[in-house]
Amino acid sequence: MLDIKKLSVSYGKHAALREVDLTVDRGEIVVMLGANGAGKSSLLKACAGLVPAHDNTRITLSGSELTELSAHKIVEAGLALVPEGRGIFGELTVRENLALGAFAKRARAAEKQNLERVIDLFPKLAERLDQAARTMSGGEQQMVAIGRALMSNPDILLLDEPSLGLSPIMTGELFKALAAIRKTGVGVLLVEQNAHQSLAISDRGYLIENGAVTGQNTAKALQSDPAVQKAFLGLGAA
Amino acid sequence: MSILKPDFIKPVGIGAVIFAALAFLPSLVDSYYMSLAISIVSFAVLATAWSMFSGPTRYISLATVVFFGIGAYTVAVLGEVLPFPLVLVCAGLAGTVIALLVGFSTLRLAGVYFVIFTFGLTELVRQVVSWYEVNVTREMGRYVFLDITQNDIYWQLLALFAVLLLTGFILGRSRLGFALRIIGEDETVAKHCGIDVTRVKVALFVLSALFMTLTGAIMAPRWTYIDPVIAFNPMLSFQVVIMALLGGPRRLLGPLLGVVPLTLLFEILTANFPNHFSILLGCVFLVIVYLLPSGVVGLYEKYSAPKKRVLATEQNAKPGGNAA
Amino acid sequence: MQISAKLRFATIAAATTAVMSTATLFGANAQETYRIGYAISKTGPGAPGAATSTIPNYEMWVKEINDAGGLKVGDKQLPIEVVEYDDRSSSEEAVRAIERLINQDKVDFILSPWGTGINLAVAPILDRAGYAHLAGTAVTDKAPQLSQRWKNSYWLLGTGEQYAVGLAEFLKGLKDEGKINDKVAMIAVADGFGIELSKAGREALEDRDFDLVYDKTYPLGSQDLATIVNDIKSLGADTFVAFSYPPGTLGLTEQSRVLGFNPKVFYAGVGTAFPLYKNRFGDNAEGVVSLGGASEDDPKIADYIKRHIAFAEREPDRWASIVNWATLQSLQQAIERAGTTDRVAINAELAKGGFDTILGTYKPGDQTFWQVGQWQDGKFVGLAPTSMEGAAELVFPKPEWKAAQ
Amino acid sequence: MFSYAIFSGITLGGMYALVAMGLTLQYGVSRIMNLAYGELVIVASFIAFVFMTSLGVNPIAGLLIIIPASFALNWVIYRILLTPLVARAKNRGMLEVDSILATFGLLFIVQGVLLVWFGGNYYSYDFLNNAVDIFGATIAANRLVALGFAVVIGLGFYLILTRTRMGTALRAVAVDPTSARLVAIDVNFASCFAFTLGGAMAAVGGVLVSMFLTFSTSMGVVFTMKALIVVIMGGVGNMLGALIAGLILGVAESLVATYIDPGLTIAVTYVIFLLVLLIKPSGLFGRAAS
Amino acid sequence: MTNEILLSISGLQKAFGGLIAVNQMQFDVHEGEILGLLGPNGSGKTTVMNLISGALQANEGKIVISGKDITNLPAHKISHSGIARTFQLVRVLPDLDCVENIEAGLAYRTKPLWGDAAHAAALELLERIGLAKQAHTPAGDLTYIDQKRLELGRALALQPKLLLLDEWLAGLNPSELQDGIALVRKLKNEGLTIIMVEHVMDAIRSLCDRCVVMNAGAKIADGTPDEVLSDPEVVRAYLGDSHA
Repeated sequence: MLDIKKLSVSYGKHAALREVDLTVDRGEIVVMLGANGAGKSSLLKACAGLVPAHDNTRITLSGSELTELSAHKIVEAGLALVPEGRGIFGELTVRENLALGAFAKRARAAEKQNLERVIDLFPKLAERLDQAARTMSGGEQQMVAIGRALMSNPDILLLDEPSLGLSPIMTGELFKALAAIRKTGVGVLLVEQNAHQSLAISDRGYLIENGAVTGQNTAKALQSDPAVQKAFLGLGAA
Repeated sequence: MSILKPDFIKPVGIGAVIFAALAFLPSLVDSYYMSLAISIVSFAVLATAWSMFSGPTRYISLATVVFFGIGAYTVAVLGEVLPFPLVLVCAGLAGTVIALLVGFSTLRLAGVYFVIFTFGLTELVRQVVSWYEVNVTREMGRYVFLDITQNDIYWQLLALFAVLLLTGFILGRSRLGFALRIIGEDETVAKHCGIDVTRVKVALFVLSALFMTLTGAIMAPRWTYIDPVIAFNPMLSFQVVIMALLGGPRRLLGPLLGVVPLTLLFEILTANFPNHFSILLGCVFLVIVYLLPSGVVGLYEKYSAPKKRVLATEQNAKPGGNAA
Repeated sequence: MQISAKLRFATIAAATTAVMSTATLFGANAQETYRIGYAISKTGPGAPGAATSTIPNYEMWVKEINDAGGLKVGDKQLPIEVVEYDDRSSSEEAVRAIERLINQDKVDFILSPWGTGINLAVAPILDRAGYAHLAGTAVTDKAPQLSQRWKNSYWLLGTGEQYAVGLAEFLKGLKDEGKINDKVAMIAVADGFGIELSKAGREALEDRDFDLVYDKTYPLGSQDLATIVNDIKSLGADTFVAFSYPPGTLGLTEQSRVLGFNPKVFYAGVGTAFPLYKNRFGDNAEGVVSLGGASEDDPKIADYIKRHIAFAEREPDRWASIVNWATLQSLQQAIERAGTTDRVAINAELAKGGFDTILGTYKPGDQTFWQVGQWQDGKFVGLAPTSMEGAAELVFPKPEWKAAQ
Repeated sequence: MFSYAIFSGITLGGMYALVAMGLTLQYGVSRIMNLAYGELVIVASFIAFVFMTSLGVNPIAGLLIIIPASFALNWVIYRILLTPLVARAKNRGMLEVDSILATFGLLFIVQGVLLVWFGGNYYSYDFLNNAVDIFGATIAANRLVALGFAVVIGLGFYLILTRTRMGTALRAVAVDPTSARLVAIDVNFASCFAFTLGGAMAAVGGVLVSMFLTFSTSMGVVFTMKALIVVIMGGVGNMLGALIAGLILGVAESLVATYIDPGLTIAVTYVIFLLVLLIKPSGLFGRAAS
Repeated sequence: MTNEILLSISGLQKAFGGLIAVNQMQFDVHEGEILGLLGPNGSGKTTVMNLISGALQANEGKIVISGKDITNLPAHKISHSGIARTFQLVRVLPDLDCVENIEAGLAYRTKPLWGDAAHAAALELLERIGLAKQAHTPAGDLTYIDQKRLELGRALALQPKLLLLDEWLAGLNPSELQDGIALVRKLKNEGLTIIMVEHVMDAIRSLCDRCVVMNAGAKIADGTPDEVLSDPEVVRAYLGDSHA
């Protein structure tokens, strides 16, 4: 469904991504693993139209071209990003944040159902709807961010380190929610430091080093790959 | 201090020769060119002094005329009471005291809040001075009859500029100046290197204000009549900022590169298009903003740099995200 | 329409200046014209005042002379060429512009800038270069000393004290006649002019046993004076005195009308004698007292007003404009009498006086002008000094405000 | 006396708020620190003057033409003058500095054009100047109209911004433009729209204040400064904040004029403003510095 | 290793708005040891580092170094009492060259160096951290790892008693990591006391004498690396259920 071909991104002279190929299918969770500064966030941002990609890059979603679109049109095309640091509107209430999620025309008709779905997924938000988003705890803010992305009725959901700042329990809940989202047919592309838990719920994974894909496999295979264990699951040996 | 080294003596020597040569200007040109020279030198002092503080710290201050005006007004009040050198000392003291007050109370404001604050300060000082004069001294609009000629003013300004450049030059090689550069690069790092950031900033703010005050004091006898509207004309602050930004506030001689062309440009426009000065000035200004990437765009990058670091701080301070 | 005419004139003026400055560049200067220069506040806070009282007079004067074939100096008659600058209401700009006129443009004569501060700033320079300085828009208590200090300078709008004393004396007359009570409410703009006048006014009124029931200032730039009027309204003063600038003058008048504050003597100014005031308030201007005045019965003045309207498409103000015009007439006659552009000779003629102007036989510096005037039937007539020729009778008490529109 | 001071303060404050609300939109949402704002206010004042004196159209009716015209003018200004700056700005800080410099140039151009057309003189006209008695105070009708507009616009926009989808989107752009793009908001369009709307509000303010203030070509900066103070005091981008900050300043001025000294009215404005900045730099109703 | 206590933290509390980031933290650091500060993302490790270095002000609690109370002193005073740090996201002075970056650390410490002396000392220090060749390169042009080195060099220039390393080894590739570990060990052998926040388990195991583990702002374990990494609570909170 999401098909990335030869994605390259540079900041000035510094090349953040070099010719990365990557795909995510309907109802699939794909995780990207890699060290700090490997280029994972740049990949997500490029897909969402927040940073420009090189000319020969092709990004398509269900066959339709995303490459040259501006960020707001990409959302209309069905791709939603939960950025690193969440990017919620702290001054606005939870309800307003979620309502803005449905700003895309594609989502307006189904706004009510989507809201119910998000509340089902994160029941805690129900009691906080009229609270300013910034006054909530990190975990709850993360819920708002994911909920807002889901409100746009996306075909594919991109998440940048969603477990950052979450307690392990919260992280567990989050990953359960992602599994539930997958069931609705949404494709999920995940950047995570928490390799263990993310691989546990993922279908496939990519390894990214210094801006290039250095390996990809099913999540199961990666979990038992000694090289991956050494690089990302250092504890596995314990 | 490496005062006797060639890399100190040479630039200072060259500077001394240039300034000595400039001191003979009055015998070469007529008094129109002298008044133009006074304009250039006074803006050179103001823009350089402004840059001394605002260049490294990236604080855009519109308070220039507060200090300039305090200087001018001190002369208006004391000009006929005390000998002129003593008046200059008093002006310097007044400027220093106000700068200390302002510095300690406002340097925690950042960005546009600092800009607007300094602008508001101009208005406030003007109003307070007016009110004081009206209600306490009942003397509004003061006359300054001093036997100070245009050439005297020029020489004084020239000397002040020389002292300012020398101060800036020494500062650039001093620990204080180095501290200011570090603060400009990254205030957090500066603190963790053991720099008392507040004191350094206030010290530089005061130093810069002192030169502005003295400029005002030296210029004042030129106008015979001084009231708060004349002394605290906010346009001056804007002009200084624009000249300094155009020239480059992060090098000692940078502001001069903005002062000379802009003063001459203002002069040409004023002289040739008295009825369309505003329109042309505005157009020239827009052209500078849009088409001078080396002059202005480079500056934006410098001025935008601290913002990125603010973000970095926020990330550093996770969780909470309230670090800025 | 008014605006298009203004536009046309400005464009022509700009084109002329541009052509002239190019001309100077190429040194085409074989004395085919007399060069007259001035620097004036075309922009900035001084612009409205200059545009009202000074600029139209200068332009009209030049045009009339050139239409008549030029300025007569000795046996030569040459057109006047104007070099004009904008001092942007800044003393420093004015100083430089005057230096430019003297040293670069080498003009034959210089007309004075607008406003007290700027006239004072350029006075030493004009004095040093020997130019006559006829300051028609400067009100300063130091006027006598200044004329002493700079021999060829004339401070023609008098001192604040003259106006204040003139007013106090006039009011005393009314009080003595039992027409008004001894209560006066006074407000002044916190600027040089307002403070000088209110200071002198305070003394003069108290000397004449008036009771100042209100004596405050308002800051320059403040336009909302409703609270002040409301305060004063309840104090029972028969006389209201505002030493204000035009925006304040208009604001105070309007608020007084809205609040129904109608003292027997309503004095406000500067600005009351401006055409703006009459246009703005129409019949409600009737009976308002201010500084300045003009004997419109005097054919010379009536003719001047008519020409001014024809030229500038609006009336002149009835205070500084008239003085300005008289100084221009004096200057012209002094030049013609001297028969040379030599400044020493012209200055000597100016010092002699005896020029035939709209203010009668005139000697600059002799301060013959109206201190108190009043709107009567759409004319701003002079009231005091009562000894002056053509002094009108006060309309008393001030008529009731009429409802707007 | 007290009720009069309060009421005349409220009308004065309403005027401040009226003039400031457009700027708070422009600065809050579009991040354009528009130094030419006051000049555009004055332009509208002059147009109202021409309407009234030359065409005999009353200013309120004139709004029907002036609002769409100013909308178009500001749209053009944004598209031609500011879009290149928005495009090249790498972050909001850069755009702020850029827009300060560019609109400073614009200020001179607008002022220069006004000067050529209208000269430096004072202008004033007479409209709706009859006295109205209200709550024991006598106020000119035109001031009440201006106050009414301020309240209607302030509350109206408050409701639009908080209750409608488009309004919420504008606030989202103000809070975080990058995230706004992630929820399908066309940030460029929203910024342009907010700027234009702000410009139209400046025009409304200009028309209304021209009914009771004397104005001249060089007075724009006075409005810009007053508006900036109100905007920053009320919290950038906060319409209700601007309304309340404006009213506070107006009432404070009026009380000081009545009970202390009219000579301190402008000083007190700045004292209040500077105190607010020092105590709560983000303004009375602003969010924490971000 | 001596047993003298260099740094003592007790009852440390820090809240951001309603969120309590650090909750009643207390631990001691002995002279000459390397203390690992571990915990899941967002557990408050960096906040503790910021509180010690004075980048943030504590709401409650006490921080004492060498018997001197430094709680809530401004950062520059804390640096004068012998604490230097690196930052989670590397912070060099990008427009200054390497020598100047080091001089920044030399010029304002308790015994400041300036002029020629500072220049010589800076070159010496650059030699020590392996950046001698880049002495006059602007710091912004250095590679990521070299910037990390430079930042460490600047911290060392302050001649600290206690060095705070906040994920200094993060983002290094395996061979760089070995270099980095060797460098830190060398510093320890020279007698420096170090607190390091780190996720790289290899480094923790080979360098740390002792580890303090945090979760949700509070301390949940304190002991040798082996002890804490086998503590069931640590495993549950930090390492995740799959390790239980």
